[in-house]
Amino acid sequence: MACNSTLEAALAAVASAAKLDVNQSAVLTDFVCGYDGRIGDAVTGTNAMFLLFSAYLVFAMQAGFGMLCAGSVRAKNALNIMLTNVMDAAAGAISFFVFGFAFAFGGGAESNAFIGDYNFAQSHFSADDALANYGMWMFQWAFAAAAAGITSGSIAERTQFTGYLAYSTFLTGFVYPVIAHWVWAPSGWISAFNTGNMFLDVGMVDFAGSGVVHMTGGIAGFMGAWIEGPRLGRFDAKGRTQEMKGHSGTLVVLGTFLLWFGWYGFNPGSLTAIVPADGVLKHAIVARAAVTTTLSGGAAALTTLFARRWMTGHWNVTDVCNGLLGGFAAVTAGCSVIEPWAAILLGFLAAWTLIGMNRLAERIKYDDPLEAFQLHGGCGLLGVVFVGLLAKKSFLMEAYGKVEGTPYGLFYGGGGKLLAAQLIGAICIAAWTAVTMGVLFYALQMFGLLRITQEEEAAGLDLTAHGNSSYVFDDGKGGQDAKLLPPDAFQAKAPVKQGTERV
Amino acid sequence: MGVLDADGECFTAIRDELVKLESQGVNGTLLATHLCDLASSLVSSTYGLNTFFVLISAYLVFAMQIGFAMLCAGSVRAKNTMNIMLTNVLDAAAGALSYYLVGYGFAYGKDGNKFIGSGSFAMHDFKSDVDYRNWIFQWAFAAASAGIASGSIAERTQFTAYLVYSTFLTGFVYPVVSHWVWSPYGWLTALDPEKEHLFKSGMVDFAGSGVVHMVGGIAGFWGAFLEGPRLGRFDVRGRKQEIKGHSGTLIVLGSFLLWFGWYGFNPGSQVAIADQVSAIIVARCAITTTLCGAAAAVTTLFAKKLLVAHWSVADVCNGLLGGFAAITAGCAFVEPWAAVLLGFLAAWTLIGMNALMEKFQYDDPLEAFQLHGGCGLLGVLFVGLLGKEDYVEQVFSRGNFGGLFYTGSGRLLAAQLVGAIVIILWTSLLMGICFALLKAFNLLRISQEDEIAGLDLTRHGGSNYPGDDHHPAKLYPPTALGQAADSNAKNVYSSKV
Amino acid sequence: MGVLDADGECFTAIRDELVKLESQGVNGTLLATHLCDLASSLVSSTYGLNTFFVLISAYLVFAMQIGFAMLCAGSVRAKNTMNIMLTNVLDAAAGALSYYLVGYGFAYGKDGNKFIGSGSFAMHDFKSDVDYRNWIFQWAFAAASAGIASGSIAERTQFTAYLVYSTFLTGFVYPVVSHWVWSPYGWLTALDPEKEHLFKSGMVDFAGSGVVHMVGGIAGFWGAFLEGPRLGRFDVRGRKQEIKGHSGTLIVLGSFLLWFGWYGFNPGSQVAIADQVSAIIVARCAITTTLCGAAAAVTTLFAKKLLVAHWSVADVCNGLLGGFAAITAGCAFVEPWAAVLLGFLAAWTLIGMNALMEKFQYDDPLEAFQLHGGCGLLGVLFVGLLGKEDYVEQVFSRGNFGGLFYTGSGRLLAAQLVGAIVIILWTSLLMGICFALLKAFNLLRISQEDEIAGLDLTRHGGSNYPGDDHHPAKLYPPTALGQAADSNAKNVYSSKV
Repeated sequence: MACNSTLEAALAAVASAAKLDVNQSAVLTDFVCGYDGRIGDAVTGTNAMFLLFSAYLVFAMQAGFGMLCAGSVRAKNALNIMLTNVMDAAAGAISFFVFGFAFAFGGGAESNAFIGDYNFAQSHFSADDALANYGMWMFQWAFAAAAAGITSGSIAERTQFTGYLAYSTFLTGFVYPVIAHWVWAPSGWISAFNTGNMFLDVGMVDFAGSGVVHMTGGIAGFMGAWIEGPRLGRFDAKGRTQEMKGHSGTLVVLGTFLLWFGWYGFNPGSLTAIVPADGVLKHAIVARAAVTTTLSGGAAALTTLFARRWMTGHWNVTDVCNGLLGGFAAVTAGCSVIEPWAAILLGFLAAWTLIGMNRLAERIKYDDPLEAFQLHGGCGLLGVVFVGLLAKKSFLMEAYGKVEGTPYGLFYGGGGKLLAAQLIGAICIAAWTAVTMGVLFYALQMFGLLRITQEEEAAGLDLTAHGNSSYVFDDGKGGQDAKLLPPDAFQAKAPVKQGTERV
Repeated sequence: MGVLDADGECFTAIRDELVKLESQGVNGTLLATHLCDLASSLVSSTYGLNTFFVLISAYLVFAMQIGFAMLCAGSVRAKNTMNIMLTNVLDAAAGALSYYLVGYGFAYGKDGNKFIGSGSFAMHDFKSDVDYRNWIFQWAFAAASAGIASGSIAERTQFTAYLVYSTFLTGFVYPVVSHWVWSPYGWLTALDPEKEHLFKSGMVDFAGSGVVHMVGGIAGFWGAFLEGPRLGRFDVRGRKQEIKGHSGTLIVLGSFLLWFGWYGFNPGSQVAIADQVSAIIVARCAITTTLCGAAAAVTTLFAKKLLVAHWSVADVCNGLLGGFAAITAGCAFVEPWAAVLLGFLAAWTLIGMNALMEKFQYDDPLEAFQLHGGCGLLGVLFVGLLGKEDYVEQVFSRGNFGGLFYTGSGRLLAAQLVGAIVIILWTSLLMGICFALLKAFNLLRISQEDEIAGLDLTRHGGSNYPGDDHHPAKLYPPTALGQAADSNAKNVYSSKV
Repeated sequence: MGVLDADGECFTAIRDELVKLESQGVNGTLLATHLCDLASSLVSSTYGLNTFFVLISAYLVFAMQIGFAMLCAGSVRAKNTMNIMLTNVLDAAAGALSYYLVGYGFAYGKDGNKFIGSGSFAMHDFKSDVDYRNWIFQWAFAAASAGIASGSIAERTQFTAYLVYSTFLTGFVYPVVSHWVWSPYGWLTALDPEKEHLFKSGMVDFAGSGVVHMVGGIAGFWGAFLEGPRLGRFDVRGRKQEIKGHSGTLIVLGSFLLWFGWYGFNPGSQVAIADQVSAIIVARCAITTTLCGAAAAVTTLFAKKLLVAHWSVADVCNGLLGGFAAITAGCAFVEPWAAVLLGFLAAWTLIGMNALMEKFQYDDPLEAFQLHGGCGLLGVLFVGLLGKEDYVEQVFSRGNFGGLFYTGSGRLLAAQLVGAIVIILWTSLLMGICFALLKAFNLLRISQEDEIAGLDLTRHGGSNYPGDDHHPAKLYPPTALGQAADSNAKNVYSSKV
């Protein structure tokens, strides 16, 4: 499409045919050739805006995690967990800036198959390189923060803040970026974008990160929660589960809704561009990803609603919220490559996966205040595998630029190669995360940096580690002030009559 | 757009001309290819931009569900919060499924008639991106409509009843109304310059004061009317008793989120921004929406100060939302000063409706009928009076109709009136029957015992705000944690209880 | 854009040439039409994209009002929450009306002089979407400025005083400052490559560390200073007493929403994205904003751990916001590493300012003056030191000025200093007088009785969080509900109290 010398010659010939003089001929050439740049500008602007606003939406998920976590824990630990959510984004930004992004995407196609090694601290920023520009950093940072946010839910209410800082930095700075490199970088060993050396002819298809983000976060959380053990009182002396309710259903719903809102950046945004450079109508894929995301979440919510009603006799809003999120975590891998009806099926399966995982966790006395491992780990795995079964060929070709002959979903007759790639990818993600994070959590445990003392746990982290309570009540009749002033301070004036005085 | 629409044709037409120059040494094919490549990349950029706009607008409209949930939660008593928030989650979640299966087909299916659409059920014939993006956008609207109704019947309705009416509303009642007004095939619509319109005008409802707000509000009215007021809302002598919501903070949070989402609802309803005319319309919608809501809020502030001597934040929030509900029909068609005027009127409409409904002992915890029904109706009629002819022409690409005060002709006003009346009748009939049937089968209202105990306890398995009574001290013998821990824990807890 | 701007001319010029081809049997008019269609579609599409960007950014800036409301509500005691949230609603709502009537005219009216704008009052001469979209964007900024100030004077100010100063601030004080710096006609501005600039440089304040944050912070300072600290904030010996906000959850929610909205505030201030340079600037603003806030939050976390031995979430949130307030001036001009450095400095600035203000027994419930005033000033000066010459040229299309450490010239620093000083003087003078007058007429501070009882009870008609004491059992005789109901109700309630 570029305006080259052949084209300019053609224009000059037109000019001479029309008997134009030199100046007029130049006007014509400039006019036509000028389009290249101007249309390029419009395309660049649209794509830049799409990427950035998707990043902002993904960031909004931090607000959602913050509220969901706060509502799901007891009031005495609310400040603690919200601080971890703030730091997932803030401390995560620093560590992802300095090395995380370089480990994940540095070096583009030149880096090795296991880890990136270039562009630390954005030292080799390039506006033209799709993998080294600022917009891409914003988008990937928001993802890294989400992974850390998942983990902090699993270990809530009983973890030292120092322990949190250590694992969070390690996860966002190293463990997660390496996985992102494998699956999403052009040189990653299992990446579907690795055109030079395609694993099983197809690579692992994890569009927005059911495996890369959700399984990583969930499994990291599992290792932490497993090593430190359940909260005091979660299982009684005979091993029966005791309900430990979060302190506010309102915050759970608020957080869930904000996550839903943000997921529209997470899934559709993962196309990272909405105007094609290669003629494929990307905007169609983006819109379809939004549709499948919505339907999977909706189906999971509804399934959970009736399943829990049937099992417990209640219409339970927090379970519905968790089911909804399970549906989202599942559809994240395949949102661009499955059909809408398959998304509904996936949502249905995700709801039952979560219910089953919760049963299992109870059986093995695993305590996860946010159900983060069950939800993100379990439904995330389901989503990764599901792509191997029901990825549609034409969608795969659109979204990933695959050519004719690519393996696709088993049930569509695309052979087992994609399913195999998905399974191998899932196993490697699980193994890598379990080993690295397991070692870290175990080391923290050894050095007495992981779990708080029983006294602290009973009193609540907010009081012991944060010197405060999230909720300071006053009685509306003076409260703190009255105590500080001499009792006769107000005697000169008439006593207050509540509500009678209006100004 | 002309040539830009038809990429293939562009190529043929241009090439045919340029090839004639080949004898002069012009490489006509190359030139034509280049020019048509440019055209097609511009087209795809435009497509991408419009899709992006529609999607972001849909996300903002979805954010209104967060707003509804928080507003509703704050406006009811603590004992019923889980119930109402669950309905808000399901408005979006279950609404997605019913809108997927049937709703979208009834509304925009291409094989329908003037009255109802058909086809596109379960997306079976979805092809282009336009279908997908439209679905997302319209689904968010359907959810909003159901969200409005759930406010009216809060605190006293069985959950089964909610499931039934909500599915019926998003799956059938609302889609049919949106087919009339927003599908180019509908009998009320002002779209499609080629066809005959009602009174040579058609009903003009840009973002749904009638289609969404009136439908939701009136559906809520029938539910609330048929089940009667909450226990204790009117005392034995029929005097109103204040039943306050449990959290002003949540009311403000919800109102702000609704305000935020309304920028998707109103400006987004242009569903295109990649051309100058659309861009102007979108920006104007944003302005009129802001000014109308603002004027309504300020009017309510001072009106309530005069009437009840308080600066009341919950009333200001409702006034604000009343302004938004009113401007929704005309945001693209009225001038900024008219938006301010409309906001002023909307505030008084809401105050008047509230006073009236109190007379009738009608109880609506969220004032949803008064707000969305009353101010929505005001907004629909207002366009008939002050819809500017030029602006109407910008949107519909056909001129010669507009508000009474600009054109001197009452055709648009008449169409608005007919539309409003038909919407009222249709919604009343269907939702009235639906709620009456529920009532007849005893599925509508909860028992008095349940109402006093609160829905959260009786239907949802516990309180929304459990106290901290799960602390380990109860599960272990006092000595288990050591003396220090124990006394520590006791201090903390005793100060909290 | 050249030919593209003038569609009609494009057509004439190109057609005249191409029509000459008709002699060769070629349809030159068709060719010309095609080219000019392309040109106008492209212009349209670019317009649309920029409008979209500005509008969405404005919505995000508006979302900061939600953030302010939640942050303020969480930072005050429960008894004053309705009051402060009402001020936040009105910052946006009443602010819209005053900005519509006069504010925008003073700031960007085209008939003004170097000191103040004129024209465009009540949008009377608005024509294009550019006017509309600018208005929405600038209104959201004006509301933010007023929102900052309302934090400083929380918990002890009469509502009338709030209405007066807020209207004055958004209607006059803030618009004049924004005219100086952001209108191409202003005397301090660095815009418009054609004109003479202060010190051949002009003040560089990309998104308003000075224009918005310092103005809001300093306005708040005068209010808080003149009315004095809250009762009980300093004891009889002048030692500070902690007065804790009632909800850490709301503080975190508010901070997150502000962070979210800041992505409209800073990157959005480029007000264009439809060209490659703008796209780069916008993305750079997003990353510097993120890194500066993050560095400030991390610094505060460890600093507070050292100083007070707690991991304090409210302090981390404030530190975060301090970082954002600081980077606002320079987000487009500093490198990412410099943003990290600035965040570090901002955290210490805030800590220092807080210590200093405690010495002076200055009480600011939201730390608004320390945060927005102090860190805002830091940010303005920082650009004078570390604004990169290339980046400045990208934004202003004129080179040869930049930060001291890059260029070795202090011209920009001098302009920043002069700008900061003038902003301080102007705001202090006008807002000082405004608050002093309010105080003189006894309209500023509430009475001690009211302060102890809380504003919600005395001015806003009740508590923000009413308990569930409105239950119907009180209104009916015990037998009215039947025996079963009664006993049920009793059980439920007794377990709740």
